[in-house]
Amino acid sequence: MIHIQHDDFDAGIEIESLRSIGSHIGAVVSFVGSVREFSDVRELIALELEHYPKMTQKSLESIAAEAKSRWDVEAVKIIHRVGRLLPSDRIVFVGIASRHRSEAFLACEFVIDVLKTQAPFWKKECLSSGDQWVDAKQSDDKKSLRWEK
Amino acid sequence: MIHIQHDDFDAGIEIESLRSIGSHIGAVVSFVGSVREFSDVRELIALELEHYPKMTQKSLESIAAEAKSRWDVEAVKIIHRVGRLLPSDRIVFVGIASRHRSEAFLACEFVIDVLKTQAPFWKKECLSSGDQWVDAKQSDDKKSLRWEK
Amino acid sequence: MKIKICYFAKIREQLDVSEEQLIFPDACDNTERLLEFLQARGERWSQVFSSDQKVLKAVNHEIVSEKCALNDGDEVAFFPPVTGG
Amino acid sequence: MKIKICYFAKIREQLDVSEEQLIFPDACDNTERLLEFLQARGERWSQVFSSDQKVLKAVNHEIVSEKCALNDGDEVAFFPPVTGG
Repeated sequence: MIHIQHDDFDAGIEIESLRSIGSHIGAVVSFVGSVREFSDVRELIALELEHYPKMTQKSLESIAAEAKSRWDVEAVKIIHRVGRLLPSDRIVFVGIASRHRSEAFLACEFVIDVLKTQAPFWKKECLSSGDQWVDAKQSDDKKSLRWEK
Repeated sequence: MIHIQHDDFDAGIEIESLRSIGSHIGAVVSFVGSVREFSDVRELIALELEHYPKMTQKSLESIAAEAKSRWDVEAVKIIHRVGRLLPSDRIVFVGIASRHRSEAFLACEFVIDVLKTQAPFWKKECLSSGDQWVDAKQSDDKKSLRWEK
Repeated sequence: MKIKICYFAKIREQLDVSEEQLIFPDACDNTERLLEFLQARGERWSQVFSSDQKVLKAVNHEIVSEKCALNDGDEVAFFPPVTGG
Repeated sequence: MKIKICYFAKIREQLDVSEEQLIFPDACDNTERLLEFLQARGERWSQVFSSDQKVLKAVNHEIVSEKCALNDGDEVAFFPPVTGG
């Protein structure tokens, strides 16, 4: 259940689809990431999301599979948008369906943390002052490292 | 942003409403809890959710306020249904809007963990063999205790 | 002093009462005294309030775990461990 | 042997190439040799691949951090640390 797409998504529909897996699903935990506007110094006009098409699907599938192997969860859904996005646009959805909530929280945070350091997406900010590639954040590396066994 | 209601809710609308707080919101983490059917021994016909009306709102408001005081989150939304629910029905929504994701994950799990041991709701299962009050789970006590300072 | 008492869930069913107004001697001004008073009502009451069954109490809509002072007009509630969410 | 090389994001812009087919001597059968080969192309290339700038590589769509053997038909990609999500 991996989708890489230009189109927008509807988190409500995704959550319902995860819930509808069966009446043994007690918990759905989801994460929706949005394009943040930088209010202080610079003005964000748009975000360009580049990816490596032949690798992206495989990379997200492997992260989802790892989440399912580590925790007792029933389903992992990942949607990641690519192309040109505007401030406040949805970028990414991660949804986990499970019997119990703890596993869903862990798996959801794991997926987004690892996606941020492993999946081949790159953000370029279109600012009023010109374009600029986003630098990887050390804090993201740290969050991802927490999950290393 | 606390609602105790008989009516159903729409997680998608809630997430959008949390996102629309502003373009500084980078993350919305949400939890949707559903009525689980017990496939093995007994058949669940319905769940009756009783609560203590004068205390419930106050109790959830205090949990939400505690979450906001502990983590840098912008908004906490809690919806809890009461009355008669059927298998697979939605019971509870917890949604957190924040600039960054880690805080949203922590606050969301905190709210649902503490709600499960502090908020005055009681579940009664209507089974084919008769009605039965649900016993509190030790595992829920443990999860809630993790958050004690 | 006048105390309102509410009972919920299994406790409400066991005692077959959901709420009552109680005129309570002024000297009996804490939850411990109130519990003794209720237990003295008979076997059903003493069983509910002194058995192994865990009973939580709230005073004016806040859960209290220790002995708690009571004042005229207070609302006390007794209920089993909560199971929402 | 024939290797396909892809460049992404900032690396792609710095080198001004998004992909190329490379006929590579059979003896040069690992990513370290390939890097040396690319660096020898000129200043711009040696800067990108030997500067402080972090460059990740993937062989056949899997990120590899160590030296990695290459075979005919492999696809190698170079890109900066990822910033999705």
